[in-house]
Amino acid sequence: MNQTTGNDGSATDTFAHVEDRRASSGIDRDLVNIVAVFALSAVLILCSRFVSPALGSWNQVLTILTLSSFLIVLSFGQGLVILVGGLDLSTPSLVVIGGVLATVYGSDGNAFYVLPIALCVCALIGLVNGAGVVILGIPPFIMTLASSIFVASAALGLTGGTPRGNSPEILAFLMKERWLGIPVVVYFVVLFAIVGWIVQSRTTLGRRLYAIGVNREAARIAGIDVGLTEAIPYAISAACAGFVGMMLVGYSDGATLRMGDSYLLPGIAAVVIGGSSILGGSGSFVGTVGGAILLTTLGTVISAIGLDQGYRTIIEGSIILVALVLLREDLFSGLRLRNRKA
Amino acid sequence: MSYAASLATERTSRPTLRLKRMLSGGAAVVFVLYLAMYALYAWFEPSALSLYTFTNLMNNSAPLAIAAAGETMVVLARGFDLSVAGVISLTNVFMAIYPIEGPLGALASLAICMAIGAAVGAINGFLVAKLGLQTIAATLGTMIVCQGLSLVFLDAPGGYVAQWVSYELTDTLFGVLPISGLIVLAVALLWAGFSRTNTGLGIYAVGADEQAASLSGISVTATRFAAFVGAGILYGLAGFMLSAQTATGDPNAGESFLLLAFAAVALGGTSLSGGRGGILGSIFGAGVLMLLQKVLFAAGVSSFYTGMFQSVILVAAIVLGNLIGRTFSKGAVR
Amino acid sequence: MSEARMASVECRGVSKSYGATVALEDVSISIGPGEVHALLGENGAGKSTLVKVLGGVVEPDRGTMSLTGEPYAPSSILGARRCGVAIAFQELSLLQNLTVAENLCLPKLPAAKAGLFSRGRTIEKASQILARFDLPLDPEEAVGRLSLPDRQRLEIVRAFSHGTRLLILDEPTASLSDVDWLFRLIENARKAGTAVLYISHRLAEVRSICSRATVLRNGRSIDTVDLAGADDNRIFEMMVGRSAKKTLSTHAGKPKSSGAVLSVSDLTTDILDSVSFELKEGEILGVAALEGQGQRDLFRSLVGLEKRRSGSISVDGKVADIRSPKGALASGRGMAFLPEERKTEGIFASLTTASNMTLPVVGNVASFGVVSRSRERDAAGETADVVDLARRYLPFRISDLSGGNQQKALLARTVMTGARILLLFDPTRGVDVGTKQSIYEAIRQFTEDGGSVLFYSSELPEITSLAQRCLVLYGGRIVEAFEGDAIEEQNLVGAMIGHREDSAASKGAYS
Amino acid sequence: MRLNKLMKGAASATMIAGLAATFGATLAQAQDSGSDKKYKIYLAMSYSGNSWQSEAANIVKALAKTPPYDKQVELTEVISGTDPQAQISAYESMIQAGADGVISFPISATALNRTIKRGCDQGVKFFMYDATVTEPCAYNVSFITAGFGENTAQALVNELGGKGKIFLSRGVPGNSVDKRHTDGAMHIFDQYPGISVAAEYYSYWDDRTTQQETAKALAAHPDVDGIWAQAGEYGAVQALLDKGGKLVPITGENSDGFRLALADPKMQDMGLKGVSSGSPPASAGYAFKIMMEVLTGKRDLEPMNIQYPLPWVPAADVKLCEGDTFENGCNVFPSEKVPSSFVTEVFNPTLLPELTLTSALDGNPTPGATIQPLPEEITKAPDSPGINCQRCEAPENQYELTKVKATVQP
Repeated sequence: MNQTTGNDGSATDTFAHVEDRRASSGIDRDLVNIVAVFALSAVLILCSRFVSPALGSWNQVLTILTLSSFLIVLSFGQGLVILVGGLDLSTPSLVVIGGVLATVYGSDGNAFYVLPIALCVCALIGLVNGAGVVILGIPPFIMTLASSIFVASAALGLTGGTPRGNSPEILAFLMKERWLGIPVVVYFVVLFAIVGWIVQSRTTLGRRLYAIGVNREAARIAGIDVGLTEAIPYAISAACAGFVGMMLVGYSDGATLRMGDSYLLPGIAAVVIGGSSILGGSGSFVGTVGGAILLTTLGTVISAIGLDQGYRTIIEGSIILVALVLLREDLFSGLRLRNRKA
Repeated sequence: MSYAASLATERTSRPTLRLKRMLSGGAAVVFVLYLAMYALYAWFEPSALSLYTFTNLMNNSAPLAIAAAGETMVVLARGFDLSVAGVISLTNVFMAIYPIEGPLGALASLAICMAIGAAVGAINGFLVAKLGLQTIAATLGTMIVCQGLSLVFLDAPGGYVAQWVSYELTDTLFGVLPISGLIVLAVALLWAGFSRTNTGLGIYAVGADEQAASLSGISVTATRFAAFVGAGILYGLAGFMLSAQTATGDPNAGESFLLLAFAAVALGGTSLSGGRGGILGSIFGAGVLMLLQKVLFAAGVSSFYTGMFQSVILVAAIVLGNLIGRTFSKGAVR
Repeated sequence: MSEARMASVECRGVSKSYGATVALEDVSISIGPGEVHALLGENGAGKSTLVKVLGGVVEPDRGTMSLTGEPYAPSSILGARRCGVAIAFQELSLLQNLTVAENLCLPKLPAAKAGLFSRGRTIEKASQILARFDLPLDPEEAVGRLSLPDRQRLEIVRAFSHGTRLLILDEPTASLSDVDWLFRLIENARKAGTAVLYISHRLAEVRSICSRATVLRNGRSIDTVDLAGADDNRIFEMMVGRSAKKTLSTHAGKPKSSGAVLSVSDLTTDILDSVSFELKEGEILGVAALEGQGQRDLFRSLVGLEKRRSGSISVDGKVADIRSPKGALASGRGMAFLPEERKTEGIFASLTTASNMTLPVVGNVASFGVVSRSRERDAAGETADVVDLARRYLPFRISDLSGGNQQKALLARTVMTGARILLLFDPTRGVDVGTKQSIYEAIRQFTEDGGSVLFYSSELPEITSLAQRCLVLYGGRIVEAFEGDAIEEQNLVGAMIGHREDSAASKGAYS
Repeated sequence: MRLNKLMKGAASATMIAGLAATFGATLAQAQDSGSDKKYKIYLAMSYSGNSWQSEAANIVKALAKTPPYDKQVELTEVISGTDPQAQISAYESMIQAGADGVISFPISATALNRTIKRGCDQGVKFFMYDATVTEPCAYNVSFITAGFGENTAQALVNELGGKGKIFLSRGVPGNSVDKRHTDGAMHIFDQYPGISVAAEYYSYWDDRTTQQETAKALAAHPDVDGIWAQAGEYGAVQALLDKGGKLVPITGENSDGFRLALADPKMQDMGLKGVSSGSPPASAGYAFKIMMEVLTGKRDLEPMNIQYPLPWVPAADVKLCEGDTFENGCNVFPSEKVPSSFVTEVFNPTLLPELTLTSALDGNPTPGATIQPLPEEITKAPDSPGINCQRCEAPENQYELTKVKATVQP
């Protein structure tokens, strides 16, 4: 059979040409989406000059990058969970546990072993989430919500409500110091984004997660250990959330029991705005990073507008909606879906 | 085997089939759970069986039950609707700053609340069904806008809900039937009717397989749109009932409903990936969530242990439901 | 020839393109009343698009259509239905969470009072339809619980219930091994004057029921021929644009060794009943059965997807406790499974073809967990050559490939796992002639290199030409085994319909 | 102790252990009711997740264990979450369980009213601390009406010399306490045309949020001259430190970190000035003691709004405590003893002499301490519509300055 290809070169070539275009338009779409997210952030920063002349500066960019670091780290884990079609609602509590363990046990110069152990504890909690979802078949929504409540209660019992201790020095260094005029955490975030992107898009693990997210049954038949693999994102997500807790400890020198609350929805929103489907199996971490930066930028610009909170909230929501319409996957993929089996 | 003969053998097994379907549906499991928890509650706290306690429990559960019912419509059509929090806040604020007295006033208020919900639902529907945005993202946007609007209208808790609404709707009918319970019942009945319309069936179809639904002649756009509008109307009703209970306005009133509504839906056996479940389960799911606190209180669980117990019981309930469901059924049933 | 009478359906110069992609160009086709007209072409030739244009799913860019002389331009699938045009889709359009009756009556169920539909009348109407088309299904059963063939029948019945003027059947026999029922229905419709557009890769089937055929290639209608006057070679040539090779080769030689690499004894599941057999090194072992006789359970239980009740599976002489496909891969020389449903069990639509192929062994093309793109490309490329899949498709999303190329990629995936035992469930389902040849060649090559293959096919000629031995399943049991020249269609059919069996416990056989 | 609690937590993870504990608890209750009559008091918290909330709860718990209350009180702590529905449900349960008194941090000023009214009708005493309700049958014990907003605003204006760009770091949007504070502050700021509010943001009374929001505002207005903050003020200090450069005058609430910063000469050199004032967790203890006096008949008091004095510690008055309580006028603890988010105003030598640091941190009574009677006189809080009364008028002089005088004229 091999020799028959190319007998009728022209016809097959035309066909191949046709296929080429389709495929390339698919790749373009992902890229366009990511570029669009970052471009929108840039436009927002530039437009913010109209709000205040001090905005749009290099310093503002650094502030945004610093503030978005929490969201970026958090949404990496959340993104992996969403990639396999789950959802992790336990992140706020794990932010707290990470922060509490770091301050309560890690402030006396023994951070070098306390922090890794604390991250492992978080990952273990995440693994319990994963086990509940995979083994017991509990919907991720309920499992992670329940473990969130449990962990928050445990943290309350553990600390009596007031986590004592201060930030370990290493965390203060990460969040507070500057190197060559740029906050250390900005270097960290760039590194994290690259590593995160590699993990999600270039590793065997990432590949398997995509496969499970796209088609769980096919992944099982293809010989992937779906159960174990599906639990891993929950562990990673928990560890990421725990690390965000530590970053917050370094940032403001101490932990409180409610410091994770404001990260739940933005963490999910960053992933979705970054172009991933909430149903799993698509998206890229670079897009998520863009989503996180876009949301943080929006917050920065909004808070500089001199209006009542109500109006500012309305503007914020409207801008999110407009951004979504502009970033609409549909614009690119609507065609693709229909001509797929042409 | 002839057609008629084979059909005859099939028919004999139908009643058992129906029973299996009922038991495998989430509603039955969560209903049993509700009864069991109520029994436990009554055992710890005999006055749980009094009309007064029951009415209070109904009043307390009704807003969440109705909100969860609305959320179910969107979830069935494979979506997430975060705007539930925004609509409840917005309608609650409306009720508190524009009280309209008397039974007719209440009716007018109700209509306006539902209209607000329907309008937000229509915007969601437009963004999702027409523009193709992801449900969770689009409704996040509308939720934030609604919260902003609530703050614009009422910048701190306050205002007074019409007396008629706050007294009559939390009372009992003929001294035995809690009115809020009757309203929840009415929602359940309306749903029973709606699920027997073509649109209602379409929601299940679209939630299960959008492409197949479209090839079967169902308008996916119109169905999605209807699901969001229907959900919005129920959120409006939930906000109305919440106002009746709290008798005042709070621009953040809806926030706590967000996760609870989803939890109630999931607890009620509706699949969060669409196409399977129903609002009856969600209503009992909401009931279980509200009852859980009561049971734990009555059992003397206090302080931070409450949270631990809540989460463990939540998980145990789902696992139990799965087990029962699995025992009685295999394969996908509506 | 047909110009004499008024055509029932007529398409003139229909074109449709998506952006720069031309799906149909200047396609013309004409079907007379009561004619069963075949539409032939390779996967990706534009058949599905033409079907969708005719069915109102997509609107053509140019061209006109007419139905019994009147202009026909449906704006939706419902519009087409109102004109008496209906489609049985290849990728079934049934809703698995709804009942048989609801599926049949969608989107408007028979009304009761106050805008509600009536359950009773829905069931009644569905029962009538089912009875009319002789399909004994329980109208209240959820479609998700039906077997794949029953779902396909339901899809067909639904189309028949709506298509009074034009009936389009897109690969209606893809999962039916018994076509008599369908042909009876088509015959009835034909007699009633309905035009039927019949799409199938099975030329023998097409010949037995259709009078004329229109061939599509690369989105163009090449020609319409009288089937009686065109031999297979000529049709093949029109479809692929080159002359045909022999379509099926004769039996391969004897297996090289007689050592059993896979032995199954007393395998019992919910459906299977004490199945025992051996697969030898270098052997192609066929499984023949009517649908629903347990072949699906057999394959799936071998890789742990179905629960075993009793019995044992030994690979390379060692008892293997296989609980998942992953476990099957790791047992002895390894077993890899090619599943039945390409779309739901096979492909990962949004991943590239290369990634789809390397997925089970992605660790082999990675260092420290990071996948090397070049190594992935090379590895996938080598295997792509084995299954005759053009390397240029490797970086494309697999959903952009035609069904045949997808199937090649999936076969390549099982080969890439390094497993020396392949379990292929209907590997040529719904693929075109050219692809079939490539798949046969790959299977043969694999066994010549010492691999072993267990395969089930719904097409008997495949089994007779490929298999060195053949098992026949009936009612969950192996009722016969044939070897060498004894593998003939007649023998097989005799065993398959279970005439040697006294028990009448037939599950899927229709009287 | 902590480990012990953790172990308990782990144990209760299993259903079996959980049920066992449940039965145990009921049994314990049954035994209790056999002995002498104890007052059944419920501590109804909305949530317990920040230092303020847990300190307030801890001092109530500590007082309940201090003789003679340890023999008179059966205290049950209930945490219902940030959801008004849940707190309503919790109140209902308490009323049903025959509570004698409920001491509570209410989540809403208005939503709980009807439930409270029902409770009052059944003879339950409701004491609200810090946050208030508008139901007249409840006792409100709070500092809210004591003029935090206007006094701190005036102090800031004084520091700024009557002109400059300022930030408002507010609390929770749509919250009545936040609104009262901000209205008071704006009443002052509006009098000074030289003062311009450059940014106004919500900190949710949390250090981290304050720090992040302040950082965002600083990006837009790096040239800010002063910050008026509600709780979370230490975050504002940190945001300024993160940015580098000078500090500016900041008024805020009572976190230990902020007070230490105010007293730190290094910070003062960088430009930090200000006042520490605001919400004292001690009001919970005060409320509890009044409640006990009313219940035990030592005091005859109709439901009313009781004002807790506004803490007021300008930078110059900050004094480090050597021991575990406020002695000799000290009012801040060294950073080794408490986290920076610790709210210092848990002590009051006159009203709550029973308490020490361990009471606030762990809820344990001070060894040897006994409950001391409260001073006879209590301060009635002025009406504040939507905060402590429903259909009422605020007095003309509601924004009158009490702690500070205007040193600059508009």
